[in-house]
Amino acid sequence: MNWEMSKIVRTVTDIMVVPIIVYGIYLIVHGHLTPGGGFQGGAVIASSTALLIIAYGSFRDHKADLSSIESIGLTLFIILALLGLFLGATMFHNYSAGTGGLFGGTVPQGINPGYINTGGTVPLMNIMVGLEVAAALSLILLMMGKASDSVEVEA
Amino acid sequence: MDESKAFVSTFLLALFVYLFLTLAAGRSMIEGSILWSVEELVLGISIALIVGAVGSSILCRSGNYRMLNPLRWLIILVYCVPLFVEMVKANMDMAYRVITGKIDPGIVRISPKLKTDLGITALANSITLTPGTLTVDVDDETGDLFIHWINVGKNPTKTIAGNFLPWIRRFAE
Amino acid sequence: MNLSFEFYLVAVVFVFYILISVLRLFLGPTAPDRAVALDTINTLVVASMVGLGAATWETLFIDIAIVYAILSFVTTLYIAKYLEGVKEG
Amino acid sequence: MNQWVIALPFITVALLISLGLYTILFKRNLIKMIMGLAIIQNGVNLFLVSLAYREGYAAPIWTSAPGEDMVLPTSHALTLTSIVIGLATTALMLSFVIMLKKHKGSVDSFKNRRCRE
Amino acid sequence: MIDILLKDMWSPIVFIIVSLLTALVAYMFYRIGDEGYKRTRHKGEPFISGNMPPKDPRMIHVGGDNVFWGFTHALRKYLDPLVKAHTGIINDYVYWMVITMALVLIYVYLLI
Amino acid sequence: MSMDLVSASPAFVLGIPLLFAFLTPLANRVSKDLRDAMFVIGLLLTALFVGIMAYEVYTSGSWIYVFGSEESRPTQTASYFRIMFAADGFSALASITMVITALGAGLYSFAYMEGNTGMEKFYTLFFLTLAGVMGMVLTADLFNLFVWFEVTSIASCGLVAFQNYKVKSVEAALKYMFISVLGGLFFLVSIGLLYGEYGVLNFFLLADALTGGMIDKVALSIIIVVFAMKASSVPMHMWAPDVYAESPGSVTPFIAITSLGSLFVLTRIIFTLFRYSFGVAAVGHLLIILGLLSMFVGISMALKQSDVKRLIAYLSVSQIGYMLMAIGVAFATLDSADYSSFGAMALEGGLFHMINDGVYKALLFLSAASVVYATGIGDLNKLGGLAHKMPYTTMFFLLGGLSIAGVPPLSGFSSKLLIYQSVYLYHPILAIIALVVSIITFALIGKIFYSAFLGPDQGLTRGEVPRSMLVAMGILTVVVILFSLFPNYVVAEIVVPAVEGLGVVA
Amino acid sequence: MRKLVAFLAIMIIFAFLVITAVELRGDDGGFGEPVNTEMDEYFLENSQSHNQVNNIVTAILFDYRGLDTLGEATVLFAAVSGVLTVLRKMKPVKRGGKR
Amino acid sequence: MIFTAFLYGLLVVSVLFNGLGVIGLHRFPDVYTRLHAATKCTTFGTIFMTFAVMAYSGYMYYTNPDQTEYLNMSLHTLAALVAILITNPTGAHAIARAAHRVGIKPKFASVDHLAKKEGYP
Amino acid sequence: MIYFVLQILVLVGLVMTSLAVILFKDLISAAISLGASSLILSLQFYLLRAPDVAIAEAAVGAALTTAIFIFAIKASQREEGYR
Repeated sequence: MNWEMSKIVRTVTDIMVVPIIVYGIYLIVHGHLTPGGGFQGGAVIASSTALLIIAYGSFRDHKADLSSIESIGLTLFIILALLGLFLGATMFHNYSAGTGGLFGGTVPQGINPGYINTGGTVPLMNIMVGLEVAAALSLILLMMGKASDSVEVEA
Repeated sequence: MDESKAFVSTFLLALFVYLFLTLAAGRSMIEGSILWSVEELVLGISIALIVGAVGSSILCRSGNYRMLNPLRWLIILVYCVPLFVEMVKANMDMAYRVITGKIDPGIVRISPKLKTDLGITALANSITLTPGTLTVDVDDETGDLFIHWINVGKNPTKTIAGNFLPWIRRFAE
Repeated sequence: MNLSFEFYLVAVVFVFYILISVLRLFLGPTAPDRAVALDTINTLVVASMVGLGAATWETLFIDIAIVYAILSFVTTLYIAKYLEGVKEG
Repeated sequence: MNQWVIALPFITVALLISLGLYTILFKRNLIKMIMGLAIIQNGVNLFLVSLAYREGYAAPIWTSAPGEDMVLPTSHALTLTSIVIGLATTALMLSFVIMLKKHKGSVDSFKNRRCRE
Repeated sequence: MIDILLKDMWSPIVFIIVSLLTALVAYMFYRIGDEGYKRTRHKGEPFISGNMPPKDPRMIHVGGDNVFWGFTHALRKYLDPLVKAHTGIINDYVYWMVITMALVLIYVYLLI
Repeated sequence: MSMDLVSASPAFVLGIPLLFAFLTPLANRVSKDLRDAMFVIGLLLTALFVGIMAYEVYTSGSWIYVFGSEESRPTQTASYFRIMFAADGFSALASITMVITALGAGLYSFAYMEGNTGMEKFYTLFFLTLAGVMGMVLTADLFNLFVWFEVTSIASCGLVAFQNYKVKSVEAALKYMFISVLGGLFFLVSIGLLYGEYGVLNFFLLADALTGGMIDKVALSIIIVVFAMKASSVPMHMWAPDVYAESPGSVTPFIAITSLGSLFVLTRIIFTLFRYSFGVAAVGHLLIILGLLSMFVGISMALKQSDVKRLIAYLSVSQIGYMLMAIGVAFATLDSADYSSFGAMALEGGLFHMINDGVYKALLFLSAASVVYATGIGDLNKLGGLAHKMPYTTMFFLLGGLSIAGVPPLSGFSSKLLIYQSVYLYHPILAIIALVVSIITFALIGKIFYSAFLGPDQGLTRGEVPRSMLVAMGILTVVVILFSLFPNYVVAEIVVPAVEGLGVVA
Repeated sequence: MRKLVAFLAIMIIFAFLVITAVELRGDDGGFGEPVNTEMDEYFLENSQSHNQVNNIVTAILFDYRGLDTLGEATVLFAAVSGVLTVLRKMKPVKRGGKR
Repeated sequence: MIFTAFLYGLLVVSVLFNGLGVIGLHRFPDVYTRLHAATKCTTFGTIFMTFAVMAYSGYMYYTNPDQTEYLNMSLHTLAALVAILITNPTGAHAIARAAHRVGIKPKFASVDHLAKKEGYP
Repeated sequence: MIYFVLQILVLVGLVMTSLAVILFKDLISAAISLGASSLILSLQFYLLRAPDVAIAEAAVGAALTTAIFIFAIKASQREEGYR
């Protein structure tokens, strides 16, 4: 599928990509308040890649960069998890909830409107997983899109 | 110069979308109001910076910075009114055709003579939403639109696009 | 003012419409027809989601409708682009 | 009898799983078989979410929730995991199929039997 | 000594010692054999059904399928259907799994 | 700052391979040497933490590691709602098996995979498979088990299809993937059933809650079938020969170890979850039937093979049968006095056979891979006379082969002896069948040895395989010899704690 | 014959699934009325005090069952590695013989 | 009371137009005309649905201004509306173009300028 | 009660679309049906009060799965026939 779609589709794609990315990031960083989180937001961001691939046919090959982003996201995720272990508790312990640092606020019990500065490690992990998922799904789409174009190869 | 323009426009769009989505949610800056909290604003600005860096080459691919003028956005908002009126008419017409089944379709060519991609797109989408017409294809060089018209009449360019063209020229050209 | 029941009723009607559109999915002689049916289902699903969100007073559910409205577009484009490249009898 | 009506979502799950199994066993096209797997995945996801449902309760999110009664959250988390796993497996299997096709092969499972006996 | 025996039955140390002793005894028997024995012309050459051995030593080797040919040939009535069941088709793999699952479900339902 | 490395070793056993897997693509961008060095370091670190965990288990008893709570060893019921790892004798045994094989296969891969592109993906997938297997055998949570099950399946499928220029590899990977995903979905159904009925996912809480009703029966049946399938038990074994024969030679033992891991998991599930609520005899009989079928069909199919790796694959299927039979006998006698007289011995034999099987099968597969590496041929009809040029490989193969055939004094004999004795007391026929299968296994090893290594030199190869491959096989050989020489020690120190870890002390 | 057996097997599995679907949770509940909700109630009550998180599903995903999420991300990572592996450029490596 | 009636009116219009769209989907003879029905009517119906929700939640915010989530809901519904308005016609255009390129001719067409375009299948 | 009716209607739609996946010989139509099936499944998740899952299913099941299926069909063949 290495040809461009019509001008209308391309223009709409250009306009839509930035709001879609922002919406995906919104889903990620509000993951601890509203439905959403790393996976959903990452998938939405990856759908912007899908839009670009489909509208322009060929997309510049960011394979190595995307792979690095994926690795960095996962590495930071597991390091965040292991930090709980090194800080005296166990792996995946939420050590920064309610301590007042980054995302370290406290929430009132029960129903509340939701404050962004809460959650401890949970929003951070959300962001890392979001990075990973967005990069991974984009990579899958890129690879499969490229593979669907090429002709048969002899072994 | 162009790069900074592109960055600024992308930044503004991203910030606008983010602030729009988080308006009236969570703790507010002033107790009881609908505004954002300080953390939210900081987060929004940093996100907009990132998105501006990543997405500026996509949003401003055409190199058209006319939309940075706020007046044009106002015109778009005003344009919604005639569009809505046209849509009401269109749907009355559509209801009539669905119920009676009287159709006389055909594909016609119109030449709106618009220059920018945004204008062509806006026109095409408006046409698709309104009286018995549907954009099938677009000529990439001349910007001519091919319209599937459910009840073919005379002078297609004027009949189909006549109401929209002045508005679109105003905000997109 | 509580219009929950009315919104529910409207949603039921929309879901009923979806079922009718699924019929077109079955019947549609060509693949573009089926794509049209899918498009219709998309729009109807968004509409019923918005209605249900209002019915239960959960703002969160509107977010899903937004995701839907965006992503159904991607699906439609993929199908359309595939069909563009294929000749049909 | 009442129990049969109430258990309708679960019965739908059983139906979906059977439909998927039917597709896998009786269709020869590999892509169609993977679609059968996707149907089974849908059924299993529906099953997991149905387990969590409580009549008249709200979504398990405290942000502006209508009340304190919430449906069970655990199986939502399980289902999320399962959905992503489903996507990953589907993508990998489809790329295997693409590779098989590229080796001047076919996507018919009866033709792809070079390893046997 | 009991401790190093596997369930009072088996000890590799003892086994190795015993086998070494046996080898020693065999060697002693070998030593008292006839010293004056000589190899004749055909001793040590392969015997293939009375045919003359081929000139090229590579041809002497017996390939994999021929090693237990008689055994597998005698068992062919049992082996051939078994081999035929291994079709290499994915549908069949799933088929066997589903059938096993159905049988196990019935078995567990009936017997427990 | 009270980091308790020993308590946290189960987390590290899982975390180290994962961390290195994630770092490998980054290291590849820096330099190739760093990537290779990280591969070795990661394997050695994993082995180190497995050692720490096993040492702690054997010296001061087992414990449970809770993820995410304040304290690592649980003191309250609420901790059981979180995911936990069981660090007991059983998981120590299993992870020791895994890590030995991983070390052997990993070191072997260096020279064997030379010349392939995209090696960082190979290392990544290798680490991921290792992490998945470790998670599978360590976890004490049903859904977590499912997740690591999928990780193992997907990563090992990637490994199988690594040589994507071979169409057979891709095909085998697709088959393996397809059937594992289907099995995983059925497993998920049974998890859903148990969760829906009892509301918990932890093994220990679930074991207390189970009542033995209809739901439990269906869930148990599905779990048994799925894990027997992954362990390549007949009649769901058909993927195994394809995958073992077509995967890159250096990782074949590692892929075989994933099916052994499934067997470990099956053992743990039936012994901890289902032992209190079921007619255990019937389930034991089911396992015995599966085991007998595996032994017999596996060895029969092996008779007809002419490809060396495929033949060994069928041998491994028949070996799985031994373990299934031993576990089945142990489980069948669990409710009666027979357990203390011979059931425990059957369980010990089965577990001992598992660790033996992992090691000597790895040795066999690696030496078969050496043959393929040196000659480029896997067909037994064309091979011959390799012993002249490859003396070490011949020796390694002979050692592994005699061990798998159960020839005294090698390790395979010790474990098989335990199985024969106990199974004979349960029913003599079973022992006789096992003996017959063992004899045919010996004959088949003789067939490979004769047709590939003996005979006049055919000039198929120039010389021995590279030294690093020999070192890798040498490590495994040393382990086999150690297990052969000190079986009593191994049984007393490793296998008996494992039996205790299953919670079935007689 | 083969098709008949397969069909029968599917029907048996379907029957067992339906029976379990109806039997699930016995007479106390069914669809929409779960029993034995101790674990979930614990999560519902404590996620705010433990993690300061409003969205309980996220709290479960990243704290109570964080290892599952790590595994899930790992699955995706493995799948991407697999896709990259399978779809990379094919370059056969010759083995063996008289090199 | 009047406001409730207004909301009822919006809902009825929405149901009506969506129904028309679905009926048109079955009644029209070919892809293009079906697209007319499906896109226009359902978009229009959905617009009215979102209007109803926006009016409803806006009214609730108006009556109790301290409950900001009502306003939030209204805004998010507006976002959904904008997304629908941008994507739906574009999707319809893509499908129509694909159908024409595939070679599906419009039934009963009196004119077809596109068919004469050069270099077109 | 009306909620239950809603769920039943959605479930019927789900089964219908899944059946369509099986019945179509044209793979692209089957992929479209699978997309519709995911869509309706997501609506059911929505009704079961699982917004997180609904978003994930919408993003993953409806958009990305369909996309990769279409890529695979493009790379292989469109008809289900035995080739």
